[in-house]
Amino acid sequence: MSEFTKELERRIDAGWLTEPQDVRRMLKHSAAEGRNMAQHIYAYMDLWLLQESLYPIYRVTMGGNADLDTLKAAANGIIGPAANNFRATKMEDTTSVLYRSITAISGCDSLESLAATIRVVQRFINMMFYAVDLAFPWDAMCQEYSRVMKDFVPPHRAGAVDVSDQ
Amino acid sequence: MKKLKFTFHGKDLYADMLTEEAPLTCEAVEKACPFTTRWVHAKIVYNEVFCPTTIEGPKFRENPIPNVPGDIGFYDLPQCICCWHGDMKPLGAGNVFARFTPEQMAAFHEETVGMWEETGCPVTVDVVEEV
Amino acid sequence: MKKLKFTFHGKDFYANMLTDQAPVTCEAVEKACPFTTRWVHAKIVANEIFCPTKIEGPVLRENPIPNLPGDIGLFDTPQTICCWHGDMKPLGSGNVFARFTPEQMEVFHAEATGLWKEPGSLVTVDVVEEE
Amino acid sequence: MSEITKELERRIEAGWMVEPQDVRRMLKHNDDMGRSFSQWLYAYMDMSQLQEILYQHYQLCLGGKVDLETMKAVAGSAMNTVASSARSNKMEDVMSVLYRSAAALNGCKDLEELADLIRKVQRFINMMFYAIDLAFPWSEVSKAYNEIRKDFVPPHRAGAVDVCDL
Repeated sequence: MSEFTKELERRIDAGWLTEPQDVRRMLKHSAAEGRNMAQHIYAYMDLWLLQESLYPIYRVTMGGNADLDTLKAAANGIIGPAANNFRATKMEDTTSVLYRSITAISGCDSLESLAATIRVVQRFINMMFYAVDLAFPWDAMCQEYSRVMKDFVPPHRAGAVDVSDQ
Repeated sequence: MKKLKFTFHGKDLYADMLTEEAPLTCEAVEKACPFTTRWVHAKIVYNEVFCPTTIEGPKFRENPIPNVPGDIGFYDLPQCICCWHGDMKPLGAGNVFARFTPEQMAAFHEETVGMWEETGCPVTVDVVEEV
Repeated sequence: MKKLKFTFHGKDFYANMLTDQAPVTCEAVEKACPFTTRWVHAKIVANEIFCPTKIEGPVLRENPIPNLPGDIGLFDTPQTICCWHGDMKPLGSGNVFARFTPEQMEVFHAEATGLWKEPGSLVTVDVVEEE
Repeated sequence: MSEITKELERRIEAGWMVEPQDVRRMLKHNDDMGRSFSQWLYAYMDMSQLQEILYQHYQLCLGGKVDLETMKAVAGSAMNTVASSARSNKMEDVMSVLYRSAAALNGCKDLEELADLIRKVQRFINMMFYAIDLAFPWSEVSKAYNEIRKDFVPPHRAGAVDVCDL
């Protein structure tokens, strides 16, 4: 097991039941301007992006009849921009892991080692996704949203025409 | 000098186009103008508004400099024009192709500072010669 | 008959493992057991809760059938065990590897309905032989 | 211009200033159980995710040094993943467009054609992303979030230890 994989396994175990520090870093960020809900949603969204998009590449890699360099480029093409977003969200551990995973992915010499590397990065992202999920007050927010939506009219609804859905 | 013109709230607001630093981007923006779209407020950065466009600009950023108040950038993903019109913590470096003078920014800021509460306001974008 | 055992709130809850319909998945689940994790409530589907796991199940779903109340499935993307424990509109079809009997589901449901307001509560998962 | 790209252009034009019907379909769905906030968020996340991923694949195709069949598999897999979520969010037009676009990828004979189709789908998803963004009362719900957070303690925070960030 490579040093990088060992680190990710350790981080997955540590973040399994106890909230990783990156979550608290993110929650503090942008709090002053009252934009922390958007901050929380965008962090959740960036983790969802990685979770949902790395998995299809992992499965194509597992399929075994795809081009190694193309898959590396596709995976790193997803991880790079996401790492930038986490820099902006102040999730510095996640940013560091993602930038180093680009190097690890570039160093894979077979579809098998690429699949293993993508998989361990994805499992780290899974852990972070649920850590950010558990830090969100879903029940209270759902109630507040439903209350606010009662008299909210989106700016682009005027003139909209529906085909019948009945 | 070419100017980027935003018309909304019944007013015309201007910024200077940076035709030397970002010639290809300015050309692509001018080619797509005039068009009407909507202001969307940035969700995290303060004093930033952007509007979706159908501009097909250069694939690689021509003038990728860290954004400061007054900058106007074009993002090929998601094809939008971003305006930073007051004090803010920038998130990254957009492809800056126009800039407000301090006076232009003050006028623009006054019209947009309430946009967080007024999402989706229609705006017409055009490129005009300095009058 | 092998049983999937959830221990939370100081009580034990059981479901029947579907070793003939999903042998490889059941084996992978048993191999990872016992482990402690947290319940996360589904965000859209009512009466669905899931818990993150480290199970390395089959990459291709062994028993991908539309989920019904009582089904228990393994999702390989986020490596979670999902339990549908009451009336609900299913979102898709998970890899179903265990199922509550009506009696088992009733007692599980009574304990699980409150979890929407109590996310993250600890649960220990195990596989045991029927006494 | 193929039939699917013509349809994509028409849908982009139509959804440009006026809210597409799929947004209203999605907002109505799951309203009865008070989970419409999560419904809105997951639809918003799916659009954001696919928009970012397809743009990276588009850039790789423009680069010209990737394997055509592997890029079709990777881009098609990304579209299919979100198509099935769109089905469960009741965004039936998005589902239909994505499944047909994923199929149309197979007909592209070179990277240039593939880049063009991926770009069109990405722009359609981009339009949907903003349509869903505008249907959310950001200002009001952000205030509610800040109120709720004041006395919300995440379940996994107990025992968390921070390294010093100052």
